[in-house]
Amino acid sequence: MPSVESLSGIAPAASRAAPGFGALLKVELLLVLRKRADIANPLLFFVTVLALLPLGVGPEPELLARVAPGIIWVMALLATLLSQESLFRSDFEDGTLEQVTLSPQPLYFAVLAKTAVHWLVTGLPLALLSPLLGLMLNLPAAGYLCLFASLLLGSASLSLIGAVGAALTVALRRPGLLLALIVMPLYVPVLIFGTGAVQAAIDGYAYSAQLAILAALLAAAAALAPLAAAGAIRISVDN
Amino acid sequence: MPSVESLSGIAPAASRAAPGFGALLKVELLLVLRKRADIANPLLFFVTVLALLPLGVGPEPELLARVAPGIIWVMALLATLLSQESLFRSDFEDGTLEQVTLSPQPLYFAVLAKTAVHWLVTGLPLALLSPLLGLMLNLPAAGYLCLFASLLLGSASLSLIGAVGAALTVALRRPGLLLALIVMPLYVPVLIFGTGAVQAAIDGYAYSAQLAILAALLAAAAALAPLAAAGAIRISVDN
Amino acid sequence: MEFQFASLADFLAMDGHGIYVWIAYGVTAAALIALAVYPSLRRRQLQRELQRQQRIQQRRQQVESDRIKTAEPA
Amino acid sequence: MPVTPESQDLLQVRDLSCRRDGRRLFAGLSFALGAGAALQIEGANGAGKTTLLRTLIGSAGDFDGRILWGGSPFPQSLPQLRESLLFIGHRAGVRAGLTPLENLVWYGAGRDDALRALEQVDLFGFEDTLCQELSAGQSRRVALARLYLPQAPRLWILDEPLAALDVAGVSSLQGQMAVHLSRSGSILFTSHQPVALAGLQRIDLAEYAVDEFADEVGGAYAFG
Amino acid sequence: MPVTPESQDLLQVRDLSCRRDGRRLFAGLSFALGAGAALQIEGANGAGKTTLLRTLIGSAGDFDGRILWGGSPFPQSLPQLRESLLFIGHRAGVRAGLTPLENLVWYGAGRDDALRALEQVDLFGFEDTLCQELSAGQSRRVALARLYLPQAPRLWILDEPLAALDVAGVSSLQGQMAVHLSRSGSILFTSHQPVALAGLQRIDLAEYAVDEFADEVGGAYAFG
Amino acid sequence: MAWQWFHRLGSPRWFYERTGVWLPWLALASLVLLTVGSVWGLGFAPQDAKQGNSYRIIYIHVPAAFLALAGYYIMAISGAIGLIWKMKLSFAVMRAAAPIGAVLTFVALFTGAIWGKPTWGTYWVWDARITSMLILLFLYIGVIALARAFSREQVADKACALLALVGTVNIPIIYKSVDWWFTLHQPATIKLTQSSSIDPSMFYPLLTMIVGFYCLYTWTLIAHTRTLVLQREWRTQWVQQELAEGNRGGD
Ligand code: HEM
Ligand SMILES: Nc1ncnc2c1ncn2[C@@H]1O[C@H](COP(=O)(O)OP(=O)(O)OP(=O)(O)O)[C@@H](O)[C@H]1O
Ligand SMILES: Nc1ncnc2c1ncn2[C@@H]1O[C@H](COP(=O)(O)OP(=O)(O)OP(=O)(O)O)[C@@H](O)[C@H]1O
Ligand SMILES: [Mg+2]
Ligand SMILES: [Mg+2]
Repeated sequence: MPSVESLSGIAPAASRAAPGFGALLKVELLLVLRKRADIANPLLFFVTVLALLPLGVGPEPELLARVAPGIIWVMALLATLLSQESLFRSDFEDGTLEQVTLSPQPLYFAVLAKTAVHWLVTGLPLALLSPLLGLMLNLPAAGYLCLFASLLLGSASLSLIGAVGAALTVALRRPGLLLALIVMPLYVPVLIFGTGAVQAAIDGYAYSAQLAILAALLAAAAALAPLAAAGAIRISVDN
Repeated sequence: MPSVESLSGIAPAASRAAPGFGALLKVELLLVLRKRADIANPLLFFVTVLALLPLGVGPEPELLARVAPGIIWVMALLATLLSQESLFRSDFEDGTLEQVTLSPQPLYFAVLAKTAVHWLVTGLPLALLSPLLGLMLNLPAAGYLCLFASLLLGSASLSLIGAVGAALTVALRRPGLLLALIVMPLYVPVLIFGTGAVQAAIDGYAYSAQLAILAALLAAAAALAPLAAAGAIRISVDN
Repeated sequence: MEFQFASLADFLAMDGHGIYVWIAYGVTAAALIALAVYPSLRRRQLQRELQRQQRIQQRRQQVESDRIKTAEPA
Repeated sequence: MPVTPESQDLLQVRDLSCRRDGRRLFAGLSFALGAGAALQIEGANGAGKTTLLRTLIGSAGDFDGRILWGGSPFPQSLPQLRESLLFIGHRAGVRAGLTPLENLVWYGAGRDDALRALEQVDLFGFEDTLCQELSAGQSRRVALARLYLPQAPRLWILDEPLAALDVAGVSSLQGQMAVHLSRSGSILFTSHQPVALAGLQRIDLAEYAVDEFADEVGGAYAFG
Repeated sequence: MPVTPESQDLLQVRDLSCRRDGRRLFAGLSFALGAGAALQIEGANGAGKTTLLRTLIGSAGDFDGRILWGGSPFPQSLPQLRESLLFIGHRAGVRAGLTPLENLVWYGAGRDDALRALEQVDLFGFEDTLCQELSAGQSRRVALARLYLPQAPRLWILDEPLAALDVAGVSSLQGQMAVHLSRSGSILFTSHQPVALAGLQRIDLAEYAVDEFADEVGGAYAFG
Repeated sequence: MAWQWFHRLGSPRWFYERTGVWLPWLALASLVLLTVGSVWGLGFAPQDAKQGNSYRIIYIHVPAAFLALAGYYIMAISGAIGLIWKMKLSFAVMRAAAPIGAVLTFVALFTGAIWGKPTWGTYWVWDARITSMLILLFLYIGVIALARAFSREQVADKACALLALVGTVNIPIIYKSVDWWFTLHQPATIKLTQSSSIDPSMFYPLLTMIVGFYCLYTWTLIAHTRTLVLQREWRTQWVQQELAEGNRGGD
């Protein structure tokens, strides 16, 4: 019997090309872009809920202006969160996630790639659109730039934190709103500093401190959340 | 060869007991009650978002009081809606929905049973809980009863209308927020009359007219929505 | 009926409301032109797709006949 | 191998061709299925067996040709057909959140009948376990237990009924199919495995294949 | 039929018993799998075949006994095992939103190798169709195409590889398994169908069954 | 006789060939009407006493708003015809009407918002009519998003038709309720101008523009439907010929 090392025709393990981060990113992007309809959904959801709001609270401009920063932030948070429910679902159901956990490639990068793409198609457009919604809700002009900047930074953290929840709930058949429940408390710091920044901008104060904290939160989330999500995926798959 | 009529041992079609509405209701209830966690989810979602809100818009009691009816209604609407995404999904995926369309029993009752159970475990608890949330958001005392009554009536309409959207999107692999998108505009009348009633109650006016309209909307939805949803299910299954 | 403005500059300025009027007309024109042009763009896309498919078909037939040829002697 | 039509034939198919996304899968298919007869549809993966069955139960509408049930044509006769139909597809219609017993009761069976059927498919002892906790083959057996109910409808249309079954399960199912035929029921099924059934007729879809392949397939997707 | 352990054996299992939700499925299972050897796990539906395979790849942790890879025990040797593992389970790991070609490339194959593998599993012409538009057997073939890639890992663990395949597919797969064995690869698989493979060893899980059934099963669910 | 006509109308090929003749005339008519109307409205119609020159936006705002609403009914009715008579062409019309309607709704909203700045001093108020227009836009977007989510056209057609029909039942309710909403709450200080009586010298250019918009709408609807027909009848001989001819002509 030939020794394990001398097997011909069967490659040694190391030479199996595990896909690099770039390749991972590319495939995720491909999957998302192919369902073009999906991309616009969080955005449209965001706009639609915000348009329903005046129907609920009434059309007075001053009232709307006062609640605008908070409401925009809460709705951005919901849109990010709810679009994340399916982040790992189809991969789990068709067995891809199991294959990924079996591969020697660290899960970390797979999660990071998925999250990055999610932010690209959700958080980024949300931030870009926020000034328009500010306009419709009568947000004072001083707040636009800060709203945009804080959403840009904050939504990335939201995506990362949400990925942990999505990974934890992926094995459940009908997660329903469970994801929202698990993740929402973790969103609180982001929400507080995000709205704090916008409020400060409207009131004419400096808001760079809040933005710096948001950036710090993002850095921490980027380092830790994919690790936690990778662990959660292992738990979900091994059942 | 024996004639078709004289076949022995094979029951004529009519004698196959198609499950009655009561049996349908019972099975649906059983399925839902077994996943006890699922029941609480919309409720907890509702409470959590409403708790996040003061973090966003600031804690001033008067401001909260003014936006309370609208916000509570919008969030109740979201909680109902988002919990409906999975209304038909698992039945679709395991082929039960296909079996139901093949059975001689009209789909109407199957849809109605599912929707009724959804309302029982979502809309009803939401309505029951609403006074508590009113308290948290500083809603004037005059609005409690009306908030409860309007949510009770309105959430049933929301469940029915949402079922149409759920049936339309059930065949999609990743519906994401699409359901919310297509259903939310249809919710507008319910939202307007619901918040209108509460606002009227707070301002000390009679609100029976609004409640009557909500009841009328409910009657129309109960008659038409299951029909439309049944049609949508046939469309989704036949592909 | 007569031209309401004294000069072209007047016409463009419209008493200070020009910017609004011209933006409104400009965006409308752009939207309508986009609607009008889309069908022919799409049609050209379909034509290109058809050509692509025909090329693929030719190649497939080529491959298929090659396969039959190599299979026959064996 | 078209069967000569008889007046007693329940299901008749004449010159049928089915499409999927516009691509024709097969054409010119004709057969008839009488009471007490069984017909196996064969064909390679992707030949269109599932599509054919779904067309016959009225769940796929993109076809040419005539389908008759009890002598009257589709789609008018579809409701009658469905009344005496038992269909089990790739997705078996077993609700994961219910127990096997509840699943059968949901399909209209009485409790005792259901228990007896479950025993016959060798799920004795599992009747009160949730179906999501069954193995692949066991959950398939729950669906097949419907075939063992005393009031099973006249026409069985089964897509790969033997899939995931173990050896004992396969032979038990063959026995039950024979029983159904002896009661003048009719069975139409697909299978990649050989099925031992007296008087079984077979149709190979390969004989009806259309070569629209070359110019039709070719998705619009390319990596890159 | 435990095989006598050799030093050359890659995978050794000694006195293994697996559990599902606390219930023991089998006990006392021992076997060894060397290079160039194939082993088929048999057993009735629900016997625990899938559970066994998932235990061996480290995805199910509830077991007693020893598992050794290359002589060193689990779970220390698990990473090494996974490096030379190719596992295909009931859920085959085919992404419905990608084409067959893209799926293989995602698994690390080169484009040309992937095309060749797809041709070998008879998916020629479907390489650019989305997998969600393939039939049951075709999408299964996409997963199996990984076995035809030139750099396929040494140890294959396959859960019901023949399921949903047509006759031609089955014989092609058997051929490929033989090729892998001839290259000194090892194969461990389950199947309800007989597999024609020279030197194939078999283990019937029924021989290792534990009778904890009566007092353990009996879900807490009853209708009404 | 009438039925024969109806069924022939259901044939995509017949439609394609027949409308090919009409299209140039419709295009010409809309071009002329729109040019004349906008030059008239922009340069020759008299200035409004209250609003000055900004009122000239009315010449695109009102026609767009009319057609945005009418477009929804056209979409829903053709969807219903498709569902009831299983007419493929009718579905194509429905699918074509959705993006066109959405664009026109957007135009009405955009021009209205722009007009709001000089008139009310703000781009956006939550006025009843404006709000219901916004909801109409969401209804259109819902139909478009649903259509794009399905990979199979036939399913998408039926699903969208159903959604459009449900929407039609709702549109009057939505309009009524939004009106009610507006009167319930404190109205925002500003209202749309009551156009009780409009001077003929302002009205004729408006009429021209409205007719022009109708022509343009018909033309675009037909043109979009034709490309959808080409796309869907892709595999048929006549479409491939048609496209090949276009190729040779184009090069
Ligand atoms: C975003 C903002 C706006 C929207 C969505 C909007 C919407 C509409 C709609 C839907 C109509 C047609 C109603 C019908 O079918 O009869 C309309 C008509 C009209 N709008 Fe606007 N509008 C907006 C802003 C404005 C502004 C700022 C003005 C001028 C101050 C204005 C003046 C008019 C006039 C004069 C008419 C025609 C009057 C009539 O036929 O009733 N609109 N608008
Ligand atoms: N998700 C689960 N949760 C709890 N128990 C399970 C689960 N899946 C399977 N079981 C139980 O474990 C036992 C073994 O299941 P397993 O899937 O290993 O069987 P198998 O031999 O692969 O059967 P099959 O031939 O049907 O695939 C079964 O009796 C089943 O009841
Ligand atoms: N959802 C789908 N969308 C588009 N095309 C499909 C879809 N499902 C199947 N097809 C195509 O239709 C053809 C026939 O599929 P069908 O499922 O009927 O095959 P089958 O004979 O049942 O195969 P199998 O033996 O694999 O079950 C296949 O070539 C496949 O590519
Ligand atoms: Mg099939
Ligand atoms: Mg198994």
